[in-house]
Amino acid sequence: MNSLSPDLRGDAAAIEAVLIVATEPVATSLLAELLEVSGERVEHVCASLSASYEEEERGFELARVAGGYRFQSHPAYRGHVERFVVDDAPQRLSPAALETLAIVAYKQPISRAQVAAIRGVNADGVIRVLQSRGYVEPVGRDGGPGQAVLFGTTQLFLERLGIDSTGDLPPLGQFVPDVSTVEALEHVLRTGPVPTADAEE
Amino acid sequence: MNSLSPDLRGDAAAIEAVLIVATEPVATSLLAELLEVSGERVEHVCASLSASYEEEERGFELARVAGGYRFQSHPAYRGHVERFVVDDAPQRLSPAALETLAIVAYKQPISRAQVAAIRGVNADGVIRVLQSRGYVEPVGRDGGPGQAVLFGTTQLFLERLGIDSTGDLPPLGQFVPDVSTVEALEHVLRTGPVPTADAEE
Amino acid sequence: MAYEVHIDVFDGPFDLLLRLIAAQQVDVYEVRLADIVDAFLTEMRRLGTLDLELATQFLLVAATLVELKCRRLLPGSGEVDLDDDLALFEARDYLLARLVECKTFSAAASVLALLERSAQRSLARRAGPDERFDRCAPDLLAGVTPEQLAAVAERAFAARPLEPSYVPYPSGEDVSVHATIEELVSSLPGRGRVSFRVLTAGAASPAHVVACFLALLELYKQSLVDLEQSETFGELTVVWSARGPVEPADVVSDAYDAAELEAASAGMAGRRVVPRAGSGRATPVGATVPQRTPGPTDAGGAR
Repeated sequence: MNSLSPDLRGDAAAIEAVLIVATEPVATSLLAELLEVSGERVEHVCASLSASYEEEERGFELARVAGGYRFQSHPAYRGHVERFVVDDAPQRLSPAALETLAIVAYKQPISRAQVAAIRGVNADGVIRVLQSRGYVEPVGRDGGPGQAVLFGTTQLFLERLGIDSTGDLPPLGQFVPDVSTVEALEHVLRTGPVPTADAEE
Repeated sequence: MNSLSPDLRGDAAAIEAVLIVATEPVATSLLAELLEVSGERVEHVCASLSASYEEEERGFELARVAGGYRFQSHPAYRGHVERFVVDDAPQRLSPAALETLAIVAYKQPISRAQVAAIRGVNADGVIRVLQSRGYVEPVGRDGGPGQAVLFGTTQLFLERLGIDSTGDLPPLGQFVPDVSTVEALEHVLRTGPVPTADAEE
Repeated sequence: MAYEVHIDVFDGPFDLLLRLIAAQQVDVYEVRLADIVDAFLTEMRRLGTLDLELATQFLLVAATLVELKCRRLLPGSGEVDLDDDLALFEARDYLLARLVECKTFSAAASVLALLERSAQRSLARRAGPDERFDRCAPDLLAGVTPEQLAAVAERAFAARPLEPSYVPYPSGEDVSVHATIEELVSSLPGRGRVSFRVLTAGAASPAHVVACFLALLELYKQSLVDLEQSETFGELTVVWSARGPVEPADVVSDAYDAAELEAASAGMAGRRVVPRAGSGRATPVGATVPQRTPGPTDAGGAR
């Protein structure tokens, strides 16, 4: 890190590591906590880092948005990025993605594991796509031991579907089991029948 | 971009811009198309860029994975990243799953029956798990009467292992037990346990 | 280190017992396997740790003993003779090859685990384009109506169809007799005389050969093929003998559940041996009934 003063390098690299994996802007306070330094220090390091990227004519920049920091592409390479986004993006949602979106829309807030239990297959990749498209977002955490992230649909989702709220979604015609019922069902399917009073007859 | 030679800087920055918005490894060919340069040029620029990050002790690195390039956090900052990302760690694979994955990786395309023949036990369940995790997928059908489904490893498998292609796996020959081990096994099978050196003397 | 057994008829290393039995110096009839297994388990529990090497050796010898004893106990099987002894040695060669292969892949698996672990020290960037590029990303929901989404949701929430019950071959391969019958019905006519060996030359596994054989028996039963075999274990010749064209569905629906056939031909339940529910058809010797889901097809099926 040539253009950065040596006393900043360690903290700067740690911030780079965190921001490269972050999908949302990371608040100064959270960075401070992770690095065990003060908020002022974080701001100082980030400002220096940002200036060094600019000076080194990098293709990315360290931007301060919404009270936090994030990596984003440099405006100078907007053309490349636009072409990439247009070329590379699948033109329609895959059936798996649409199914997952429907599940999230009707069952929100819902965790990845609960979506997987309903779909019968792992849904992590699909949820990531939906999240990167801005159709679903984390809306909270489960109270349970794992504190699983719970997902819900976004404003963009409502706009694209042309409705005002998820309450405007058509009601489902049939009885829809709640998530725990589906999980119990899934468990039974995997491990064999659970003896119940009914089954005894 | 101090540590990069000036003739590479423009292309390097464009690659940085594209990769910073990518959600999965971007193929060399796609980068070449976006930059309107040759694939060799892309590989050359990426290799130089990757080396410069390493030299500059950045918190991120440019990795070549699954036939493309991606940004990822530097292993040195694993602690910070782990504290930051709480729930994203995919589940570890069981020994049985890993062994099956190894068989598929080295012997692909391969049918369930052929995997079972090597492992000595039914492999259907394990293959189903690997398939639902997205590490193996059907790649064709056997020509024989039963037309068995043949499996191969996926792009995600390469990403998960952080390798460019299955050709990067160490050659299988290096895992074959050495002659003395085989002889010892044979001895045990035919006549009972091998007499130890002490017992001989 | 060998495990020693102490039973009425023998006192010494376990594998020696096997060799004495093979040499007919101890009658396998007199050996109570349950006692041996109990004693071994007690010993294992006493040791507190599992010695994998010892346990594996024990399993190998015990399994061989079980096999010998089965042969001795089953009516019609003679004394353990030299052929069996040779077969035992062949089995061991096979076992050796398998052990070597197993060791190879478990070593390879540990390298995969290492790669996985080292790859996990880095985390990939997954952020995607920021909001400045929202307008270039095509609207993936274009044309999707709330009603369509509701329909997809209903399908997703609907109970998944239960898997049909099935009995896999011991090899673990699911092979469809239906599919094989269909294939034979379409390929045999006009082919003249063809040997079973030729028919199964491309078979992927022994299970496929068995499926082909079962399929031929079914066709034979329905007088669609003639089978000729001039001597025991001799070449088996197959001739298509049906008059007029035959539809695969006509053949299969008699022996197997038609719904299963549909599923199989749609590629959904392909490569499974599905005994017709309630047919009382015996499961193949040695086949195991796996843990499976309860379903309507179970009503009168396997017990």
